[in-house]
Amino acid sequence: MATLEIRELSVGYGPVRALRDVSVDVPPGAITAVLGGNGAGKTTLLRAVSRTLGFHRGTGTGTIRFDGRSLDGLGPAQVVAAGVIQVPEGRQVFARMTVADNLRAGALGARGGRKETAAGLDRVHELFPVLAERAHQRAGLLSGGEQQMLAMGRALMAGPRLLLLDEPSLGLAPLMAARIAETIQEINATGTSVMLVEQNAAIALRLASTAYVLDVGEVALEGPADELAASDEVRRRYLGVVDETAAEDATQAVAGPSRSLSRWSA
Amino acid sequence: DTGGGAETDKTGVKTGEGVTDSKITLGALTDMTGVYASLGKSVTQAQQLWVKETNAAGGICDRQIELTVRDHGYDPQKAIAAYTELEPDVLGFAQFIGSPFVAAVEQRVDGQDKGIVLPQAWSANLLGSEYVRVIGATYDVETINLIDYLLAEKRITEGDKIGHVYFEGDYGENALAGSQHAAKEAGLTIVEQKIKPTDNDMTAQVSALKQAGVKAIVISAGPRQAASLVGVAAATGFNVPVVGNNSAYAPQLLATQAGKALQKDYYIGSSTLPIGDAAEGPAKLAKAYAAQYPKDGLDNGVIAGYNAASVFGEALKKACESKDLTREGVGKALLTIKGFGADFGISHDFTDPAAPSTRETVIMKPDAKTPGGLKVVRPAEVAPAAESFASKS
Amino acid sequence: MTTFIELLLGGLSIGSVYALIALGFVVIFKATEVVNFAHASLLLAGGYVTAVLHDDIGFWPALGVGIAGAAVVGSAVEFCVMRRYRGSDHSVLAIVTIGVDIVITTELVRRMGTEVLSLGDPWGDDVVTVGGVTLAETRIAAFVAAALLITVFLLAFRYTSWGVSMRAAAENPQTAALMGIRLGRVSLSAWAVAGALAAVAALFLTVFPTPGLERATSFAALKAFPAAILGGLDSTTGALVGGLVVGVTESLATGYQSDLSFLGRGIGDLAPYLVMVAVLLIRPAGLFGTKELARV
Amino acid sequence: MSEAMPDTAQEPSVGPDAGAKPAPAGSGRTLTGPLRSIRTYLWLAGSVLLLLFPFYLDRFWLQAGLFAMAAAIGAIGINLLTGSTGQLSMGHAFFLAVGAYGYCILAGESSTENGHELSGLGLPTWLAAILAVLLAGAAGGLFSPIAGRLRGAYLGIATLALIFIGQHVLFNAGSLTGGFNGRAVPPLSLFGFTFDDTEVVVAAVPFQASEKLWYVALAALAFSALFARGVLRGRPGRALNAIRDHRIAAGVMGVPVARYRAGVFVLSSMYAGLAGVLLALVFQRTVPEYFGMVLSLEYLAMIVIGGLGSVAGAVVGAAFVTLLPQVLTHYSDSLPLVSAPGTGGLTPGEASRYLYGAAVVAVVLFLPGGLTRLKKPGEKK
Amino acid sequence: MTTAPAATAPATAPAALAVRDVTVRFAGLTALDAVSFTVEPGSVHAVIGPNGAGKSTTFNVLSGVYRATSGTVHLGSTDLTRLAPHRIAGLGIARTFQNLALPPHATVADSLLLGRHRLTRSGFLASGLRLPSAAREARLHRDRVREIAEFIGLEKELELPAGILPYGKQKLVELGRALCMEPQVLLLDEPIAGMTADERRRVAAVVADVRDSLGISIVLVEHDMGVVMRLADAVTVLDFGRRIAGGTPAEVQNDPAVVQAYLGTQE
Ligand SMILES: Nc1ncnc2c1ncn2[C@@H]1O[C@H](COP(=O)(O)OP(=O)(O)OP(=O)(O)O)[C@@H](O)[C@H]1O
Ligand SMILES: Nc1ncnc2c1ncn2[C@@H]1O[C@H](COP(=O)(O)OP(=O)(O)OP(=O)(O)O)[C@@H](O)[C@H]1O
Ligand SMILES: CC(C)C[C@H](N)C(=O)O
Ligand SMILES: [Mg+2]
Ligand SMILES: [Mg+2]
Repeated sequence: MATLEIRELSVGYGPVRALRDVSVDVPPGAITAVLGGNGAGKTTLLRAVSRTLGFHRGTGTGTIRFDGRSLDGLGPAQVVAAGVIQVPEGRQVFARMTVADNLRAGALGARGGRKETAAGLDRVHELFPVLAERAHQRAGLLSGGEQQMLAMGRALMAGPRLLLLDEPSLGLAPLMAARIAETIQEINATGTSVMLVEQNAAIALRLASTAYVLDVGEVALEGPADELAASDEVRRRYLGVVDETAAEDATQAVAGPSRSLSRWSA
Repeated sequence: DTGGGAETDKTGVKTGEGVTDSKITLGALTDMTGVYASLGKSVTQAQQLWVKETNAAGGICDRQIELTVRDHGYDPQKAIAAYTELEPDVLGFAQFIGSPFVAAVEQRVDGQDKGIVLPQAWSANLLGSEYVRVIGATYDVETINLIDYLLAEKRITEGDKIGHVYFEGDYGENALAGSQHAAKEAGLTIVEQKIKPTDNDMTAQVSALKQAGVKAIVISAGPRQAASLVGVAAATGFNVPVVGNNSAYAPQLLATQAGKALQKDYYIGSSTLPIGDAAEGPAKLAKAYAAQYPKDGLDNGVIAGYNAASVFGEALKKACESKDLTREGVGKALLTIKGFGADFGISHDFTDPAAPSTRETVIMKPDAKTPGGLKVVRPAEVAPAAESFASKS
Repeated sequence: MTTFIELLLGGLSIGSVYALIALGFVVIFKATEVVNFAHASLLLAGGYVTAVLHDDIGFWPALGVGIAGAAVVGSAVEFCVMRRYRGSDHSVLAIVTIGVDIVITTELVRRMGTEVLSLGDPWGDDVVTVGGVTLAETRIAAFVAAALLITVFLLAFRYTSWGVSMRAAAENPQTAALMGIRLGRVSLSAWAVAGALAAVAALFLTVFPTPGLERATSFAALKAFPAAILGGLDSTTGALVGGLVVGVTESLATGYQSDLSFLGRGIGDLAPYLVMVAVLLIRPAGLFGTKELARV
Repeated sequence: MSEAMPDTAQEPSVGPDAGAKPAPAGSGRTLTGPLRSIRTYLWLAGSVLLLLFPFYLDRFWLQAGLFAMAAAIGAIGINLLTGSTGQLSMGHAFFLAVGAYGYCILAGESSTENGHELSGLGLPTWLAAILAVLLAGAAGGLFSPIAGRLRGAYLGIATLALIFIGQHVLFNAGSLTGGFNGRAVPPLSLFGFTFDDTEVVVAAVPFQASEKLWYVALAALAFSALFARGVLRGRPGRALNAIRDHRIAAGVMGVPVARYRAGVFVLSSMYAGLAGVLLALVFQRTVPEYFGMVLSLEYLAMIVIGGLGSVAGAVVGAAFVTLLPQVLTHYSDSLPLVSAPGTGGLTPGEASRYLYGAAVVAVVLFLPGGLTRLKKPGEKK
Repeated sequence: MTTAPAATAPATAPAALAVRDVTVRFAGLTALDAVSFTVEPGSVHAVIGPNGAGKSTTFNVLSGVYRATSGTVHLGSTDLTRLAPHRIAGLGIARTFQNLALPPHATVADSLLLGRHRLTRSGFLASGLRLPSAAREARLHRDRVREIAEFIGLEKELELPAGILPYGKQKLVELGRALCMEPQVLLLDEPIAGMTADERRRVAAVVADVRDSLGISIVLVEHDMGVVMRLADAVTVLDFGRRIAGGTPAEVQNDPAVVQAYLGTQE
C-alpha cells in the first residue's frame, strides 16, 4: 500500500479555494512529481501534508495517510517525527543563524542518535562543500543558490522517510540543478520516497516515476511520468519545447499577453 | 461657584457646597495604590474613624459628617480629575496626598473654589494660602529641629560636616532649605546627596558621605531609603547618628534586615506624638483604631490623618457657632483656631496662613516594643534657629 | 582613591543584580524576539512567594518554591497569553506584556499591601572588608550567582539543541515547525526559565542593602533595561557586561555627584541611560548584539 | 510571516484589515453606497453630539473628555511611529513635556513663584502654542541620529533615556521649569478671547475653562486626525510601511530610510507636543511627575487597544484608557465588587488597573486589529 | 525631510552603465574580484555564473546596498560607487530581488505605488493637508500603476495583499514595482525562477517588450540558459567573483571555461 495517500483533499484560505478534491499517491520508494502553474496549489498541497496550513489561516478537508496512519490532527512537529520532511518553497533558511546551526536545526527532527547526525552532516558537506566552507557564516548572507543548498541539506539532516521538495532547483545553476537531481535519485535509492514539486518539468519528469499536473487547484492530469512527458499538453506548457518559441515570442514580441508599454512622461 | 449659591437653613446657618440640612460632605484625595499607599491607607482609615466617632457623638452642627474618598494612586491626572470631580459637592478636603498635585490646584482653590484643603504633606511651598493649610511643622522647620537635636546631644559641633540625603522634589528640597539654614546658624557644612524615589540602595551614597567624613546624616526621603542608608552605614561600621523627617520612617521597617540598625542610632522628627505614646490622646486613638481595623498596623499616618480631620472638625464647630457653614465661613473659622491639638503633644496655630501651624518637633526613635514602632526621645520643642526661620523666601 | 575602589566594587556588585534581571530579558528575547515588560512582575511574584514561605519552611526551600512559583507564573503567561498571539508583530507582543505586567503586579501589590517583606536570606547584613573596602556578602553572592547562571546559559544557548530550537523558533516559526521543533514547548520553557531567573534576581534585588520586597521593588527592575540593551538584547554576555556597566556608572555618578553637580544633582539614575545612548550611537545593536542582516 | 505587520494608512473603519494578517480577497477600500451613507450619518451625529457636550456635561466629565482628546492626539502621533513604521517609542512622555513646558516658557511672563526665578518670553499664547509644537518637533529632530539608526525594541528602550533625561531637566532646570513646583500655565487666548475660568454665559450655560477649551481640543483633534490620515494614505505612509516591512528594499525603491525614520519621529514628537500643550492648558499647572514612563506606556497601550496603525484606533484607544479609570472611580459606589477606598475590598484604583491591563491583553487577543475592528466580524484566528 | 530625490525622466537614449574593476570583500572572502563590464544603452545584458559567483553581489553594488571595496560604477558620467541606495534609485536604476522583498500585507497596488516614490513629490505636509497637488499626483500615478499592472498581467491582483499570491505572481509584482520606477536601467535578479515554461515565455516576452518599447537597458541574472541566450544582447560570466568570459550569447555558450564552470555538458 502507498506510503503517502492523499484523498479528496480540499483546502481554502478564507474565501480563496486553493485545492479541490485532490487525491495523490506517493508509492513507497518512488519519486512522484507534481507539476502546475503559479497558484495551481502545489505549495498548498505540501502545506497540507506537513500540516502548516494553520500558519496561513488555511483550512482543509479530506484525509492524508502516511504508512496507513492518518496525519489529520497531528502537529507539524509530529509529522516530522513520523519522518515526513519538507524543503519549503523559497529556501526559508534561518537567516540570522550560522550555516552550522541551520543544519543542527534540521537534525532536531531526526530520529537517529548522535552517530546518524554526524554521518548525515558529513554526507551533506560532501554534497554541498560550500556549506562546510561557510559553516560559521550567517545563513542570510549566503547567495540564493547556496541558501537553496542549505535548505536541501537541512532537510537531509533529519533522515527523512518521505521527502517533500518544493521547487528544489529554484535558482540553481544548471550544474548544481543537475547535481540536486542526482542527489534526489541517490536519496530515493536509499529507500526514501520523494514528492517533488518542480517548475523545471524536464528534470521532474525525468526523475519521477509517476506525475500529477495540478491546474487551479484540481488534478488535471496524472499517470506515469514518461507518458505525461509525451503528452502535448505537458510538452507545450511544461517542457523545453516552449523555450524555442519563448525565444521568438521574446525577440519579436508577438506573444498573446504581451503588449507594449508607452513611455512615461511627466 | 464660590459659595455664591449660599442659602440659609431654619436654624439660620448659612450653607453652601457640600452642606445640606442633615449632612456635611468632606473630600479626601488619597493614595492607596501608589507610592504613598501606606501613608494614604492609615490617614484615610483614621479619618473615617474620626467621622464615625464624630457622627456617633451627634455630628457637627446637627449634621452628620460624610467623607468621600478618591484614590488617585499618586497619578497627577487622576488626582486633578478627582479634585474636579469632588470639588462641587464637598465643603472642603480633609486630606490631599501629593503635594505636587496640591500645588497644581492651589490657584483654583485660592481663586474660585475657596474650600479648605488639608494636604498630607509638609512642604513649605504649600504655605501662604488661606485655604491650603499645612498641619504641623514644614519639612524645613522639622529638619532644623532635627539638626538642633544633634547639636543639643553634642553629636555634632560647629565646624562639622553633616550629610543630607534628600529626595528630588518639594519634600527633599524643602528639607534641604532647612538643613542649609541650620548649618549656617551652627557653622556646619552640608554634604548633599540627592536621590530619586526609585533608588533603594544607598550604598554609593554612604560611601560618598563616609569619604566626605560627615559626622551625622540627615535623610529626607522615604522609609525604604532610610532603612537602606542606616543599614548600610551600620554594616560598614560607619557609626554616625542619622536623623530623618516624618516621612522617612515606617514601622514595617523594623521587620527587615535594617531593623536592628534603625533602633540603634536613628531619630525621626514629627509634629505629633507617636501613635504608641502613653499620653492620653495617642493611646485612646490607638485603641479605637486597633478595634476598628484589627488587621492593620499602627503608624504615624493614623495620628496625622486623625489630627487633620479633627482640625477640620474644629473649624466646622467654630463656623457653626458663627452660623456660617459656607466655604468662606469655615475658612474664616479656621483662621481663628489657635492652641489646638494639645492631646497629640503639639499645639497648632492657624491664624497665619504664611506660617506653618507649629514650629515644634517631637524627636522619636524607632522601637520594636512600642506599637507604631516609635518612642519619644525629646518632647515637642522649637529650635531657636527654627523660630527665626522664615519658610517662604 | 579608596572611594573610587569602593564605588567601583559597589557598582559591580549591584551591577551583577542588574545582569541577572537583564538575563531574563535576553532569554525571552532570544526565544520570541519580544521585549518582555512583564519581567518585573515575574520578579515580584518570585520574591513574594519566597518572602511568605521562608518563615515556615526555611530560606532555601522557600527560595526553591519561589523559583518554581515564578517559573509557573511565567509559563502561565506564555500559555494563556503569548501563545495565542503567535505570528503577531513583535511590538504588539511587547505591548501585550505591558498589559500582563499591570495585571500581575496589581494583584501582587494588593496582596503585599503596605508591608515590606524580608526574604529571610542567610547573609543578613554581613559584610566583608578587604583593604578598607567593605562589600555586602549578599552582593558577593549576587555576583557569583550572576556569573554562574550567565555562563550556564551561554553554554546552553551555544551547545544545546534547546538553544538552537529557541533561536530557530524565534526567527521563523513556520520553518522551525517544519524542522520538528515544538514551538509551544520552546516558548513555554523560555518563559519558565525567565520566571525562574526573575525569582533569583528578586532575591538579590530585595536583600540587604535594600530594605526588602515591596510594591516599589518592580521599579528597580527597570534599571535592567539599559543593561540588556547596551549589552545587546540577544546576548547573554551582553547581559552581564551591560549589567556591570550600568551598576558602575550609576554608582560612580552617585558617589561623585558633588563633583558633577553642574549637571544637576542626582544624575545617578540618568547616567546609565546616557551611557546606553552613547553606546547605541556607535553600535545600534548593543555591544554584543547580533547586527541586522544587510543582504538581499 | 513573523515580520507580519498590521496594515496601515487606512480609513478608521474601512479598508483592508489592520490586524496582523492578510485581508481576505475582496475587502477592498471601496464601500458600497448605503453603507457609506450610513457611516456619514453616524459621523454627523457624532460630531453634533461632541459639539453639544459642553452645554450638558459638568466640569468633571468635560475635563475627562479633554484629557481623552489630548491623549488621542498624542496616541495618533505614536501610532505613526510604532504602528506604521514599526519603531517602538517609550519616550513619548518626554515630548509631551516639551510641548507643555515649552508653551509655559514661551507664553509665560518672567516671574517669581515660591522661591523660583521663572523666566518666560511672554509671547502671545496662540503663537506660543504653535512654537511649542515646533519645539517638540525640534527635540525629536535632535534625537534623530538615534531615531534614524535604531530599530524596533532598541529604539524603544533607547527612548526610555529621554524620559529620565526629561524628568531630570524638569526637576533641575528650576528657572525654566519651576522644578518640582511646575509652572503656572498661562491661559490660551485667541483674538482677544481667553480660555480661562472667567465665566462667560452661553445659552444660559456658564462657560469656564473646560467648556471653552473643549472646542479648542476638538478642533485640534480633528485637524490632527485628518492630517495623520492624509499622511498615512499618501506617499509618506507607503514609504513608512515599506521601511517597516523591508528596510533595504525600501531604500532601493528610492526611500531615504534614515530621513523618513527621523522624519516620522519628528512628526510624532510634534503630535506629542500638541497633546502636551493641551494637557497643560487643562491642568492649568505643569506637574513634573506626570511626564514619567507610566505615561509613555499608557500611550503604547492606547494604540494597541485601539488598533495599531489606524488613526481611529488611536482615538478610540486613548478614550478607553483615559476614561476607564474615571468612570470606574466615579461609579465605584454603584459598581459591584468595587468598594470605596478605605472600606477594604477591591478599590476602584485597583479595579481599573486590572481592567486596563486585561483590556490590553484581551483586545489584542480577540480583536487583533484593536477596538476599531469591532465592526468587521468574521475574522477569527 | 519631505522632499523626494529629483525624478529624472528617462532620456530617450539612456546612458551606458559602466562597471570598472569592482571588488567586494567580506570577512575572509572575496565576492567580487576586479569585475568589469559595460551595459550598452538599450541592451539586455545577462550576468550568469554558478551559485555564489557574485551576481547578486554585483546587483547589490549597482543598487548601493553594498559598497564596493574598490572599483567604480558609472551611469553615463555620474559616479554611483559611493551613493546611497535611494540616490541611485533616484537616478533611475531599479531592481528586483532574488529572494522576494515584498511587504506581505500591503496590497499589490500599494507595492507598485511605492515604486513611484522617486517620481512623486508630496511629502508629509502636502499629504497631511491633502493639498490639491498631492491629490492630482496620486490620481496621475494610480492610473500609470494600473497601466503597468495590465502590461504585466496583474490587473486582477491589484487589490490583494501581495503576501497571499503564489510565488510566481509575487515575482511578477516585484518586476512591476521595478517598472513603476520608470527606470533607465532595470536590474532583474532571476525574474523567471519558479515559473512554468509558458509563464516564463510570458515574462520573457514582457522583458523584451520593456526593452523595445521603453528602450531602457536591462541587466539580467538568470539560470535559465534558454531564455538568457535568446534575450541577451551580451553576456558576462562570473565564477568565484571573477569575470571568466564575456561576449555575445553564442560566443559565451561555446566558451569551454563557461561550459566547464557553469553549463556543464547539457543533454
Ligand atoms: N496565505 C494565503 N492566503 C490566501 N490565499 C493563499 C495563501 N497562500 C496561497 N494562496 C492561494 O492559494 C492558491 C494556491 O497557492 P500555492 O502557493 O499553493 O500555488 P503554487 O502552485 O505553489 O504556486 P507557485 O508555483 O507560484 O508556488 C493561489 O491562488 C494563492 O493565491
Ligand atoms: N553580506 C555578505 N557577507 C558575507 N558574504 C557574502 C555577503 N553577500 C554575499 N556573500 C557571499 O558572496 C558570494 C557571492 O554571493 P552572490 O549572492 O553574489 O552569489 P550569486 O552569484 O547571486 O549566486 P546565486 O546564483 O546563488 O544567487 C557568496 O558566496 C555569498 O556567500
Ligand atoms: C512624603 C509625602 C507624604 C509628602 C510628599 N511631599 C508628597 O508628595 O505628598
Ligand atoms: Mg509554490
Ligand atoms: Mg543571487
